[in-house]
Amino acid sequence: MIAYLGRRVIQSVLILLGVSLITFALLYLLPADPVRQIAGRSATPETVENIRRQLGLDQPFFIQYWHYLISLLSGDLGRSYIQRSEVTELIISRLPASLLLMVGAILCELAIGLTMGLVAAVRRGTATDQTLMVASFVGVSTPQFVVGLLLLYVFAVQLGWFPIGGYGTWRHLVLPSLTMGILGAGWYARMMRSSMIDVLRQDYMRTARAKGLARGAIIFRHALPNAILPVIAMIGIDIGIFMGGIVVVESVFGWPGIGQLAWQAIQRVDIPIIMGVTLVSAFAIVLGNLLADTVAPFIDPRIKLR
Amino acid sequence: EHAVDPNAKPGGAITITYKDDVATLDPAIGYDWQNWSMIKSLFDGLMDYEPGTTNLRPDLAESYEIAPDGKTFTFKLRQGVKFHNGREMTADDVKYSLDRVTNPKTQSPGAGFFGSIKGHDEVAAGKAESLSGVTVVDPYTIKFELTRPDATFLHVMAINFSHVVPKEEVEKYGADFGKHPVGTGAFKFAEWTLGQRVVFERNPDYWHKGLPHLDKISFEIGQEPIVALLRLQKGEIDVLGDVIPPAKFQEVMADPEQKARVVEGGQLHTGYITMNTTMAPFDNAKVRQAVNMAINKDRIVQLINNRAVPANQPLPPSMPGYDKEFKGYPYDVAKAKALLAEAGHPDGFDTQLFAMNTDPNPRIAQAIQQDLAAVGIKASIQSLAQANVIAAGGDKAGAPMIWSGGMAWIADFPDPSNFYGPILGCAGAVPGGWNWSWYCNKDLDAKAAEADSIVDPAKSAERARMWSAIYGKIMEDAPWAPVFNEQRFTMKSTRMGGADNLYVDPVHIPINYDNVYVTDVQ
Amino acid sequence: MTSPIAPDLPATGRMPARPRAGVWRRLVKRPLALIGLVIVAVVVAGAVLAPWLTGYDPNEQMFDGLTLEGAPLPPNASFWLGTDLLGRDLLTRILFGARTSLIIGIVANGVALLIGTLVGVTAGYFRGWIGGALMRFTDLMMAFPALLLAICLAAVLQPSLWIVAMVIALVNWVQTARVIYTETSSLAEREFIDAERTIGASAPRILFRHILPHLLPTIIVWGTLGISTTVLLEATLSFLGIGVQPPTASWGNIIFENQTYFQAAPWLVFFPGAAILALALAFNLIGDALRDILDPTQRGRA
Amino acid sequence: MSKGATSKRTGAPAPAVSVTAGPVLEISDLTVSVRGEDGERPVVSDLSFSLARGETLCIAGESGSGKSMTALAIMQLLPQPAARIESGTIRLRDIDRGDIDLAVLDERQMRRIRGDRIAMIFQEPMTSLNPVLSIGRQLVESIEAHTSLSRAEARRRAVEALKAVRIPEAESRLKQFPHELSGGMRQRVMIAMALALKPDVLIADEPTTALDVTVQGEVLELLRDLQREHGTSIILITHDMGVVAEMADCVVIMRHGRMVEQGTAADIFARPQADYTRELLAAVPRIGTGVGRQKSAEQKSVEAEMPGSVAVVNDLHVHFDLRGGFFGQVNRRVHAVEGISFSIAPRETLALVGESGCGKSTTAKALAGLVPYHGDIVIGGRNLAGLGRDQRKAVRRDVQMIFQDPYASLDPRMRVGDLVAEPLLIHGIASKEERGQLVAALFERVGLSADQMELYPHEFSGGQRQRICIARALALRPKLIIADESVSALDVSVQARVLDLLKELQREFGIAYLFISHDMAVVENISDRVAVMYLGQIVEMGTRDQVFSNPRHLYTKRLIEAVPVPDPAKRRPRFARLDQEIPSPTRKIGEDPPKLALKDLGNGHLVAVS
Ligand SMILES: Nc1ncnc2c1ncn2[C@@H]1O[C@H](COP(=O)(O)OP(=O)(O)OP(=O)(O)O)[C@@H](O)[C@H]1O
Ligand SMILES: Nc1ncnc2c1ncn2[C@@H]1O[C@H](COP(=O)(O)OP(=O)(O)OP(=O)(O)O)[C@@H](O)[C@H]1O
Ligand SMILES: [Mg+2]
Ligand SMILES: [Mg+2]
Repeated sequence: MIAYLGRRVIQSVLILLGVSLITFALLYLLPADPVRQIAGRSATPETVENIRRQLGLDQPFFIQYWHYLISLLSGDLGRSYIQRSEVTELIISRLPASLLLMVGAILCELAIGLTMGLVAAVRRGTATDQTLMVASFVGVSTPQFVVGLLLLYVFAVQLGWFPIGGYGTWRHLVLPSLTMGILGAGWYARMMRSSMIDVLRQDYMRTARAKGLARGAIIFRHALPNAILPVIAMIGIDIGIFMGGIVVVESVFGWPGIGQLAWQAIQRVDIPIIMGVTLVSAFAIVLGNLLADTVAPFIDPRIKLR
Repeated sequence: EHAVDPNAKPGGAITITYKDDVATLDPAIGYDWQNWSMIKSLFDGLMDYEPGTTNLRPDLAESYEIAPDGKTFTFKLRQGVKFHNGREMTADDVKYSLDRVTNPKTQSPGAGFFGSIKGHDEVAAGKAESLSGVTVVDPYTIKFELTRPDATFLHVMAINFSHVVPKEEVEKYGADFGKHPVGTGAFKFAEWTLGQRVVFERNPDYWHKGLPHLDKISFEIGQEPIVALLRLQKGEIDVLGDVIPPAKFQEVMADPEQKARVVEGGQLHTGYITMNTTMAPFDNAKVRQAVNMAINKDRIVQLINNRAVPANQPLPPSMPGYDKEFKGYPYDVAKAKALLAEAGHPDGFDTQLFAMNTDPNPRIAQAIQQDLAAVGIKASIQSLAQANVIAAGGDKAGAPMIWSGGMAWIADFPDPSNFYGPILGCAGAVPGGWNWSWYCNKDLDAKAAEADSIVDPAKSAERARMWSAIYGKIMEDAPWAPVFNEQRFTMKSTRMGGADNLYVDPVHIPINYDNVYVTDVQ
Repeated sequence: MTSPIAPDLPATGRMPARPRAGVWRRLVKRPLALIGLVIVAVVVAGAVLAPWLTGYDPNEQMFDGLTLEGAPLPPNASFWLGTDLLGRDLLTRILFGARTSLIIGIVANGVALLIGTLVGVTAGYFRGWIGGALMRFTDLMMAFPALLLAICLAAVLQPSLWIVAMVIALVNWVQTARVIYTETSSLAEREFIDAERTIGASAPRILFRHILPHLLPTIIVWGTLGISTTVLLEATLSFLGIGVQPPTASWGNIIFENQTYFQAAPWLVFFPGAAILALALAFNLIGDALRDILDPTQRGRA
Repeated sequence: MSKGATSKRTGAPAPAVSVTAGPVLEISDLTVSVRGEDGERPVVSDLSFSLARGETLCIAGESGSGKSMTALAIMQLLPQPAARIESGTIRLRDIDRGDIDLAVLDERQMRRIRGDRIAMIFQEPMTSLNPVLSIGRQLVESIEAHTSLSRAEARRRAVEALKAVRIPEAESRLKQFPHELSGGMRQRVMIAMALALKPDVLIADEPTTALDVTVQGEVLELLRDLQREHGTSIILITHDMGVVAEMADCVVIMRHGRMVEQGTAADIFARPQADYTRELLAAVPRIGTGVGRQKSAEQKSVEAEMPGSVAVVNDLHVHFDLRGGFFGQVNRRVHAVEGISFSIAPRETLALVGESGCGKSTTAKALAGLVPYHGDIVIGGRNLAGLGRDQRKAVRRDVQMIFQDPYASLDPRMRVGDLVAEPLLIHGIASKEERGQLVAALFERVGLSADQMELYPHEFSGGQRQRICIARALALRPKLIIADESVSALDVSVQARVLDLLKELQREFGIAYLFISHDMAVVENISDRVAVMYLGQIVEMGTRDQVFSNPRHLYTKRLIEAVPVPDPAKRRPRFARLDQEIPSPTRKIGEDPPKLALKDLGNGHLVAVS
């Protein structure tokens, strides 16, 4: 176990290095000059060059990357070009909110998606099944902005059950998590249905029935753990997809997460922030996958940590 | 001290929302419309404007003197003004602040405004640490020597970049001063929860007795304007920091109760199309004039729910030097076609139109595109992030046409010269510059310098006439097609009090924090 | 041609009496699949025949398409689905937008699925360094937040429809690859694959004839869900100015341009949204039916 | 459901057995049909029999005759939605509630019967346990489902059940997962699970088919023990007449979904009435009867060493490396095959026998090129090690393999006709039409009809599937066929036919066989020479006669002893049970297993000396 984790950590570090190099290269190639933005519209060309020199942006690519890596080692992600603050500080201040939202969203997607998938698989071919599958597609196909605003109108403005955006208590968390969860739930519902149908065909399901177990026990104890395996792997993958939705949802609900930070940084080509957010997300994704892979053997004892 | 609204009641707290993060509150660095007026409430400069107007008046300075040659300015400072940390502000602080903002290490986007001060070039080049033209005569007197007469200098002393900062605090926080601002302003900084909230508190020691009225202002950050409007409608917040979302504008204006809470006003803004005068076919003035005639400005104004007025010259109507008589180019498709034919493009040509990607700019670009198509010009749209458009504009071979919306010129200070230098003068027509039409007319540069050397306030009308002439000449060459001047619509809660012009203050966007008040305090 | 190696058994064998019912014939016999096929046909026909189906130009901003205050018009007799914020006919734009969205939803999504499947299958079947290298690369790609990667890629390259399609394909194959990899590695352990190898089946044959059909259910699930996802991803990219450039319509960018108006002008979001949903659902219906038809253990199921 | 069926039941002939108590289960006029692409067809028709308390009823019959379907119908577990009970009644005699017709019970009511009153052990022990739940959990839950025992009590009961099926260290096994147990152990767990609730009826569907002889002996003994202790009635489905003779009180013979004959075991074996029964009994391979091949007497063992050998294996080693440690380095190794040598001459059948896990399949896979190996494999005079890819492909064509599990070795998504045609296609033999005819001929040759070419593997019974595999192996007319437990899953008559077929093909085309089996009777029947494997090494090798009439190694003796005799009169008293599993071939790196030396006892009869 320790050995396995050790190996995975080394692998993860290599992956993060790769991510940083590729992102750095892409940003380097970007057709926008951050220095001009820093220097402002009244700056003379000399001032611009001066600032470029100070930021080390006149250096060749690999030297720049090398410097970046060196400071990365001490946890320094550089200073934002636009906000002028430590990227590390900016990210740390916003990370908890995003993580919270992510956890909330994952719980929502799992709760909604798995239930839908399970019911659909068990009632395969019936009207319930069809309805649920259409619903899952509606979830996947509706832009999150619209979902978010709709939920906000109904549950916050009209019914007043939840606050109109903001951050702090669990009541603030409900609507944003739900908004993000509805999209993911569609995916999980489909995956779950598919894998559940497969499991229901297995010999051991017949054994379970032959033992005279109750329907609930058959489905939840025998089928679910087997069917959920591919879904677990999906959670690891999911974290990467999250970044897309988090931007929209955070801004609709005024959620102070890194999605908003990333969005503003992209708009203004604030390279240190983009780099930082990418690395942090990559880290989260790698961690998520590691977690998924580590949890899998506990659900399926046949899987060995390799 | 200046007059204070007699109806104002002291006390109370208000909440304002913004979509975007507050970047920094360092006066040497902050340069977007959002933190611009926030900084103005935390810091003071030697000069300021009367609330709700563009009229200059002394602020930290009690009085000033201009030498007859217009090259020496001497300011007498107000005594007993204290920084939020309790120390008294003196002339040394003023000098320190200017040395700091011009020092390249500060990386201030406003350093260029101080180009006329003696010694600026040495400091900018890193050869000197201190501006030789700024002298502390005594703790309450400071003298500026300029290399040339500069009529805009008093405005420069009113912009944020020249606001006074205490050395010890700057050194304490270093690069993070922008997150821990300490100034002399009406409000002092209280709290900053990154990504969520910035809170200002009344400065009890503010030199201007009776100001500010409010005890506390909370800026809530990161909320979609459409949601912020919902909260405003529910009475949860007091002022919408961002513009009223276009999707909701008509709903608001159709409801008399809500409409009553919207204040409309002009602003020092012009939206325009630049044409790269160094690129064929826009190197031909006839083509540029044709473009000017091809644009249906009324239709574009209609598209943005009539939230602007059509423009025919670079300067906005509320700017001194605006030429009311000037008729500009009429909307005339036939004439435009004829001009194009004269220029050798009877069948039009293909080109590109760059625009920023936030609503409503892509829409406006599409309207322009259709207008151009009507005279045969086939423009493909490049709708990009702000930074990319700016990069393309600063590249001589980058962008044939740019719609300026979203990045457009909101004046730094209410002076006609502010629309010239970096965006129409030769100085801006350099790689990385902001003169996206690459228009460089040495003649006009000379005329502009001449106008700006008229320092005597008594001759300001003459100076304005000179600027009108300059812009008139520019319009003949037509490097731009001015499209509209945006109007401001600020929406507030019912409890907000104060004159309307405080809510559309031309230099304080969205509102003048120092002078507004709430009506529901005892 | 008789081969000397062929067993010289008495050739008394009869040819099978029952002709195989073609996949297509079995597909159209299922009502749900038929609905799906009809929807796809309608969308494709709409996209192809768009210029002849409406009297409007998709990019023409009509004077009578806006109110005096600049508000779009709701559905009415002359504009069946209403107009958009520039006074253009929404129906026409949706018809023309189908072209873009079909390319993104089917071509880009299809390419992503193809790459994902190829990488996943190859890595899952060939252990050793090829599989290892492919999977490490997949892990690397997966570690990128998808949207950020798309944005960076699209910004570096010049935006155009095909570039956007390519970027979407490049970003979206990863998850599929991961899932397919896991399934392939377990399939490769199955005995019938060994059996194929003993009769001398080549690797491509095993991969395409024997492993691929088993992956079909997964591929169908990911493929159909991918339609909505990619169409909306294209819109996000457009929104950031790195997608399809205006005034070219796509279902996604019609929604994104107008999503803030979903209360003031709901038709602007509803109709293109319904179009995306219908397309995705149609493919799902076809996919579901195909999966059952191609899965012999499901024969006899209605 | 037809009403007529019920009334006819009373007229059904009562079983000729005289077991004291009345019948617990009575089936009358059961018809089960399966819906296919072209309508429904019955797979069990008008089946009637009854099961008395404490009795063992064996259902025998050829593969595909509907044995499993009958069992599943009783349990109401027919494959959905394809199969259904069309008519008939299944009466369970209940002391408290009188008769219940299981055929009309709904799922809820049926749930109370299953496991509690009727339990079932399935044909596939490997896949019938839930892989993600511990043994304990699976046992305890079925106890909890039908009793109101506390968790601790249920656990105690579970341990008891495990002890009853003679699982060593029962207590600690509860925490183990199915994949950690061998096939035999798993089957014992299945039995424990079925018996934990002391059901009235136990249905065991080929419970030993997948197990090797020694384990089979143990399991059968176990069933008998348990029946003695609890008085359970057992329906034992099998095609092994040896098992029938050993176990049955009463026998039902089925064919094509219909009952052919019914009677006591003694009657059936001594005085079979139906032709089919006689045929079936005649087909049963009997050990020591010498009905083997006439030729074997004059065959000399030297023949094997001749240069004309189809295959020569010399010092074959197959290791599986197990990874562990920080960098995933190899730290343990499975010595699956540890230095074996043999050769096979044309027209010769070499049988490889031994317990489960001794390395038989691995040897076969090495020969078929499916696992990397050390040592030499020479086929048709060419050493595989020195060949390029194309040449290897050509050589490989001469070696074909028939796998242990016919279902697993056929791609379930291909039509069987295509599967059989595939080797021809790959090697570019014959045109499309000719291929069709060749395949049809192959089908008929292995006893299937050409019509069935259009079906998919899951639509066949186990035995039919195996015939498909044989047809497939034959398609290339190989010089050597490796048959890995290929007939174990077949019913006797088919087995006999397949064995005949194999022999016939051998005569005709000179095919050599490497015949892997745990059924010593079959081995004796078909083989020329026999090699006995134990823990990856050969412990005894010689001609059939040498090994069977003069077994020298202890292990060989044990194997022969374990074979059930197909004669109820000659029931063995008790079979000595082995409660542990066989030793593991897995060792740490560097710890190589000791190498056994083979001694020639004359005429090529090799025996390991330790
Ligand atoms: N799921 C199914 N769908 C269609 N036909 C089936 C299915 N399962 C079994 N059959 C058919 O039902 C018939 C009876 O099969 P059954 O499994 O009862 O045979 P069996 O006597 O148990 O044979 P074996 O000894 O090989 O297990 C066979 O002809 C088989 O082809
Ligand atoms: N891929 C593998 N990796 C690790 N160990 C393996 C592998 N394949 C087989 N083994 C081990 O090698 C040994 C020999 O297995 P093999 O399948 O050859 O046995 P067998 O004699 O055919 O048994 P059975 O009668 O049960 O089929 C067993 O201990 C088995 O667990
Ligand atoms: Mg069976
Ligand atoms: Mg084996």
